[in-house]
Amino acid sequence: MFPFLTVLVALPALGAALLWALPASALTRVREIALGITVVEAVLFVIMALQFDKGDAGAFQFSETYAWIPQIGASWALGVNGIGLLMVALAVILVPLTILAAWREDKVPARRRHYLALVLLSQAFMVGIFAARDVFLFYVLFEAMLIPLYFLIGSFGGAQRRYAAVKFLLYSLVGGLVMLVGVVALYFVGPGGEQAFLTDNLTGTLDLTTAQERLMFLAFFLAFAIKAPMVPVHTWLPDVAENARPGTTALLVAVLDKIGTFGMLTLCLTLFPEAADWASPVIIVLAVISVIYGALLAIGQKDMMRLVSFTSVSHFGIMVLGIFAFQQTSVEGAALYMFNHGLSTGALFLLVGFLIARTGTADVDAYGGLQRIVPVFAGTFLVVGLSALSLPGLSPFVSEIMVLVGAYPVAAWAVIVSAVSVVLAALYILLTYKKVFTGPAPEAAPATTRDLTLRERLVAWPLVGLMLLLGFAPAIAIDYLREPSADIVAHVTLEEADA
Amino acid sequence: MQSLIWLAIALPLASAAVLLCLGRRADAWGHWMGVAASGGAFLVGLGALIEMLGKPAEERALDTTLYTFIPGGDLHVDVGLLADPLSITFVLLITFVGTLIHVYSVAYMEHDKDRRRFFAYLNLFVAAMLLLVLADSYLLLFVGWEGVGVASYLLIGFWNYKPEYATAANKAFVVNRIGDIGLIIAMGIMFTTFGALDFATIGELAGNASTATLTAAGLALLLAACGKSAQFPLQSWLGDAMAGPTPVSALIHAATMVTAGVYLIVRSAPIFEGAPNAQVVVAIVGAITLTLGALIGMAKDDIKKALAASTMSQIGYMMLAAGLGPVGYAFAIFHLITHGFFKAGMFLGAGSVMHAMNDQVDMRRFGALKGAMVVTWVTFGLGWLAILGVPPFSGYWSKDKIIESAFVGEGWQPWVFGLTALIGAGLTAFYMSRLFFMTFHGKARWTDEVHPHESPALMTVPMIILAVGSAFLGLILATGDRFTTWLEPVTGHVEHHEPVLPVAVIVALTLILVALGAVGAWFKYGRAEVPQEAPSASLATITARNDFFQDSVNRAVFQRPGQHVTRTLVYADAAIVDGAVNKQARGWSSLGSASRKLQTGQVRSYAATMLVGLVIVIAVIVVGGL
Amino acid sequence: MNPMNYVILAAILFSIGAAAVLLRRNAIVAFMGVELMLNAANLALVAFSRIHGELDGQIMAFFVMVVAAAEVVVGLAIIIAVFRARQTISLDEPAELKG
Amino acid sequence: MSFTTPTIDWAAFAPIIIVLGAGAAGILVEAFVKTPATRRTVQLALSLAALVASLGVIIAQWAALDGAGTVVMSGMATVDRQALAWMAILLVFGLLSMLLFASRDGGGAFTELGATAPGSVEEKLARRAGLQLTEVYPLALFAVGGMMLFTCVTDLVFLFVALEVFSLPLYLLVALARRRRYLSHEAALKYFILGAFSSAIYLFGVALVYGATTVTDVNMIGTAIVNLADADPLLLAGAVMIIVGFMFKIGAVPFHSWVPDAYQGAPTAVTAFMGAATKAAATAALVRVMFVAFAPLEWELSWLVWAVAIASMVYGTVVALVQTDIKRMLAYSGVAHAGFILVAFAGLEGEALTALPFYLLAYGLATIGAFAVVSQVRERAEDGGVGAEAVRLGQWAGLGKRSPLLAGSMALFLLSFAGIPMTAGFIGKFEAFSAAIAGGAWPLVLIAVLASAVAAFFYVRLIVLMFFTDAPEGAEETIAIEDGALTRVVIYVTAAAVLVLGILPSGVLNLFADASVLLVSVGG
Repeated sequence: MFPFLTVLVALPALGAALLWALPASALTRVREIALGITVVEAVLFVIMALQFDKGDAGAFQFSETYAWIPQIGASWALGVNGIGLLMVALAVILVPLTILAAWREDKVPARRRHYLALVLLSQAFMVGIFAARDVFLFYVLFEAMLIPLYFLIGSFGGAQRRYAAVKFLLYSLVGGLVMLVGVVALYFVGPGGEQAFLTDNLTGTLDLTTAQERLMFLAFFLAFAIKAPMVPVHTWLPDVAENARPGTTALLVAVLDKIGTFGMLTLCLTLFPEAADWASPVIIVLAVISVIYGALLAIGQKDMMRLVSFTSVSHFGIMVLGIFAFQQTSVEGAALYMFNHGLSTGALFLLVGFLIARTGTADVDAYGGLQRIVPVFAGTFLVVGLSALSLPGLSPFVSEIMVLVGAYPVAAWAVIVSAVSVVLAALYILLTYKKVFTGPAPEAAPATTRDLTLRERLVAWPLVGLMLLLGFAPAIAIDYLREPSADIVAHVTLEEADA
Repeated sequence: MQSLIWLAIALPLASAAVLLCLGRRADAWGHWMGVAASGGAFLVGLGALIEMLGKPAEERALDTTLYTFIPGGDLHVDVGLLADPLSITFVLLITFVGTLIHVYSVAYMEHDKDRRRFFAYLNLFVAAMLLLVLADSYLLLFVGWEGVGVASYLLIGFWNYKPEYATAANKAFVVNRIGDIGLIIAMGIMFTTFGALDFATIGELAGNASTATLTAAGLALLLAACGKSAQFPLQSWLGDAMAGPTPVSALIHAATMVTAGVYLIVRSAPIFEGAPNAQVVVAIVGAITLTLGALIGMAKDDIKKALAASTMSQIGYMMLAAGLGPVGYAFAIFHLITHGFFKAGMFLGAGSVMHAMNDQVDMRRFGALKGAMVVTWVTFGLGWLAILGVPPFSGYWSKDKIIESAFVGEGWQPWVFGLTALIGAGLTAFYMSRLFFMTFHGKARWTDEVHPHESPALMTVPMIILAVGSAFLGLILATGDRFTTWLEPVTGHVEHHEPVLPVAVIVALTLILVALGAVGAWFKYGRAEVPQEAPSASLATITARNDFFQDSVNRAVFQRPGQHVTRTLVYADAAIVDGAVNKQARGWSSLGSASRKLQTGQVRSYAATMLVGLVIVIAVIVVGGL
Repeated sequence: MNPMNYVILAAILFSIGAAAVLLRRNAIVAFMGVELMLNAANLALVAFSRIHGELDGQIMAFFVMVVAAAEVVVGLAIIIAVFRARQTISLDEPAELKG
Repeated sequence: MSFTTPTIDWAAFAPIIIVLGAGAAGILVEAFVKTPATRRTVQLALSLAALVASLGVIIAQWAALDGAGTVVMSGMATVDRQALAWMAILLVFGLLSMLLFASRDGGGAFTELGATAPGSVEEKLARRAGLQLTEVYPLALFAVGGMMLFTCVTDLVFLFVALEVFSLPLYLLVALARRRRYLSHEAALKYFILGAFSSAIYLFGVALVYGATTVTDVNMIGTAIVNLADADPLLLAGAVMIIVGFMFKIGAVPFHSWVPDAYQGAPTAVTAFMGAATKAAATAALVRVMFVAFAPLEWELSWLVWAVAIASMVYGTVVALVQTDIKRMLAYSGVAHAGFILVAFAGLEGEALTALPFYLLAYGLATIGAFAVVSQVRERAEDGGVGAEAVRLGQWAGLGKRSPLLAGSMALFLLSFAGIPMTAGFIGKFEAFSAAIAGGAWPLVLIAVLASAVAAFFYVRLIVLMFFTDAPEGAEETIAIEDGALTRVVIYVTAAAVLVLGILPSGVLNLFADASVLLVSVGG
């Protein structure tokens, strides 16, 4: 069979290499080349996705397993189940849009080349991570991905970008390194051998003492909690969001941070179910704190990028709540939320980016009355904003309600407290909309305020379209998630029954 | 047509989508498409009604599954539309009144350059509202529920270049969302208890659930209803919502959306049946709101705000009725229908007046308009008679029944609820008459630049149709208990209960109070001079004028502390959560600066370090090894 | 005499040598301290050789002496180079490399 | 008492003999080839040829060895695959360093005439005469040869000889910097005094162990210790002193003091060689001593390993945080790495035998590469010529723009030091941690990862400077970037190696896995 996943990983990586190798004379076309690569990637993905057997969404498909470093038990093993497929889809969808969004960001072609190459490199890592069927491979990509991101944040962006980049890297590294201890330990507690890290060989076969399992769970969880910014290890995100380029932030929050929840879902729960069960009360408390805390802080922000990043903290809290409620519906909801949040927040960051591109500031107080000047922009922003507050008809709603309703049977109090966030979400989105778009039009409309351009529409509207599609027909996505979620829940509950 | 009822939603939804997507290109004809979409939906509803009337009563309900919405493992939700007498009643109300208001808006919004967008929003609202009432599960209902919320937000803030209008829109949405928490929790409870969210399953299984569970679910639903229907304590948004164009007030904030709470309670009858305590709370909320609304209505000089207060009060009646249980469900809906007609009619009338008076809303600058706008006067007058409950106009048939039902029961409840409803009728008569007389009678207190004139036919025709409905609909539907029988498959058949007072006494008392109220108003506002500026007034009046200081209370209790919390958290996040990490990082650096002093540069000290290290190691290992 | 005493003597010599390195500022003297330490080790080797009743330790001592001689050559070369440059062989003087 | 003349398997020693022989031949070249330029060419060719030949012999021996090895000189040395692997690593380091030694960037790394005083008339004359210090080639060859010997010797006294054979040339090399000669002298003096001091400690330890066990052969020591009834303080003290001798060479706290000063003061090419090779050689010897001779003392000595490992990681890391001199920062990073190396010793698991060669190879390559990069960034002298290396951190600001390949390579080396995946350093770290966790030392590993996280900060800081900070005004005038062909070759080769070892380490790991059996080990 055609090695779809390896090609999907290799293509953008080679693309990045190609961009760096381009002669100076070809640099003017660098955007088109980069975009072309991502479009080819997307087409390949679609061809693959069409062959995905929905009826068997719980199983890894398009599996490839090659020996990589057999001495330490690592394989180049890729494969996606329904959840992985959706996550790869997210990466494949958002990267070309980000490239398109950044079309006019750099005046110097050489800088443009670096930016695009780094974006392509990140895409390769993202696809690889979501498709990894080997814990070691997952870890390697998980950590290696920090590097392009680090350069993306540190080289392109606002005044404090260096601080933000270092902060991002160090936070992630602390988590990643602690996880490394867990990964290493996995080799010794697991079956060992040349395929010691293959998830198939690890899932359900680990025979750990309680203490071992808990420690390893915590090692993995810490890394994922930092990535999926959970309070109190979230503070890197607002700084990054404020200082990185909106496109970078969009990729980071919309796709990359999902690795945190993805890891919790596919590694923490399946490898260490008993420990997950043991830790779940505390994690649910943390999740609920994230939900409310993030929302309250979002309300208190003046910088729109920071604001959106705090909303993400809140939303990630809901995902984590769904994951650690261990209910079929809540887990499905969380998995779906990972995808939907990517669409919604990605679009929101990119739109704020378009605003910044016009006026150079993300400060809400610098704006006002834009609806009359740029009605299409305002409308698009409003729809995307409403998706962020989980309005029915737009996809995040379905996932949020699935988490809240699904988690209710086991964590009623958590759901009730989290439900307060629907009010807070209304506040932070609508207050922002009000400040930026309503009110009297500014006296002299700045020359830079032009309505959404064709290019910008091409960026924002596909996302809006997807949100609407999945808002009205979420079954399209849920069909991919049901079986994997059921498998995951079965793991945890089986262990519970054993205990 | 019953199985094609989805068309009723699809038509306005498609129209809204087209209008929004095409933008200015649809400016020329967009409004008419909006009207057509709404009208089409009405025809679909009418067809369904005719089809249903042809069937025996117990076979009238039809649940059509369109497609699977959430095909989860545990939670399965379909996009299913339930066309039963209750929902079709709503469909007809929404589409009929809605279409009239669409037509009215064509003229009313003629000079607004964003008229097309306005129609898109109106269509969006109609679609969402129809989804709300046709949904066969709480989840799908919630979709419509939020949909009308957002349509309401968009329409209230239609002129959001005025900051206070934008604020009003936000307020409406946010307060509604507080109610939504209730619906989410209710769904959580239902999913936990019944494993499903559709009405059929829940109706079937509700009997098995514990009272405590049902009470919790009922109270959560009530919270939702309070938000949407502007019931105490979530009533504060409705008055501000009058910022929207008047047709919006007529359609959304009088006739349809605000009644969704009542619909929710009635639809959740199986839950409330097992939760008598929750029912009582519903009734209490209704009673409080109806009084509160009436009191506020008496003090408002803004014609739209007075009408809004009246709406609140009338919905209080409906809530009260819904809280009485099966005995009141049908009357709650009945009143909802008649109220939809007469209140929409009066709002359109108010719009017509504003149209004539250069968008002024202060009734103290109105007066004597009956001469200038006869049609408006007459149609408004019919609505006025209807809301007063003067026989044989519509309101009489519905409201009187509610008052009667309120007197049914045992213990303190019939007396409290009954008397509240009774006195409310008197108050209603007073404030509505005050409104009517201040606007149309007495002396003209117009500002200089206004030249009142009758509105164009596009506006008056809908008003006339609604006025006809206000006059006769009640009579038609009440004759032979047609309406209650029609609803029986949903609300259940109830044996007639005797009120604690004889019916004749109740009717008589009601009429007397209404007459007193109206006459009192005539003397104070019809015959007597009305000052152009609001006179300084008693504390009670000021309290009512200020909506019982609800905004101040909200500000003091929620907004200010909330802002403080937010500000504190923003600070704490930077100083403590982030600060701890930064301090820790600085700690490492200081540790480094301190440690590097050990590297003195003196080779002899290096040797000493080595030797000391060696000696310690040997000491520990040798001594430890012995 | 108990050959173990030689070992003790060796230990004492070793300590004296180490003390010289730690306490003497003059590079040559410090270096002599190092040589003393090496010779202490030699003494210990020889003493143990005697205790064990074999020759290995004594042969080792010869190896060490050769190596120590080589070390002296290198050491003095460096010390002389430093002296040429700075006109001093104080160990404390060059202390620019620190921290 | 009768002597049996030991039979010496010369063939087994061939790689070492080639290198040391070439060193001796180099001395003759010094004597007979008069023109400095020719001499340099001849020396370089001779050195490279010797190293390559030696490497070739090792490959041949490796292929010929069949799991077993050769015991040479009645057990005084053992040429097994473990030793061959280390030798190969050292030869690679030697080859790369030799290219750096030969590089003429900024006038070359070495002074014209070591005997002249800095700033003296003689120095100027020597410079004008175009003299070149070509003795460095034989010196380096002796050092490499001594180190190779160090990895295969299994007799403690012979080890001492090997130790001195490679240390003495290094002391001299450190003193021979072309620029900043005062610092170079100071570094050499300190390195020498402390080196000699630690040699003496080591030797006294040998004497004590000999006293306690009657033998100096590592294998026999192991057996003897097993047979000893209870812990002999003489033996313990001796063992500690021996290990301390090696820890000194590795640069572990508190025996690390020479590292920052020597690294900073030495000519950068020598620092590169020293940083990579000394650590590797000392680790190789420590492996043999720990795994064979003192394995029975594992329990007693584990305390030492843990304490020193933690101290090295923490101290090296926190002090590196506040360094402003790049060479010194890398030196402290080396101290921290000494700690990571010791982590692999925890538990004395067999995994360490694969992990350590890989770790040292990864570390050494990155070290040589990093110092090679350092040698390319120069201050401009007042006369406009190229001056000393620009080692203050601030001077590297904006390097990424001026020379992306150079800065990119440096970033790669730094990331490898930090143990970021896809670099050799990560696999090395992974292997080292694996060995420790196999030995149950996960708390030690946890401390190690936390130290790595803190350490990442200073590596990253340099990357921030190079890539995210704009060069200050006039940097072009004050900072010159050299483009020496030989150095660039070294940089790119090491960078590529770091990447390849990070992404496809399988082949090399296989080699080291084959090498992970010690021919001579306790009980077998």
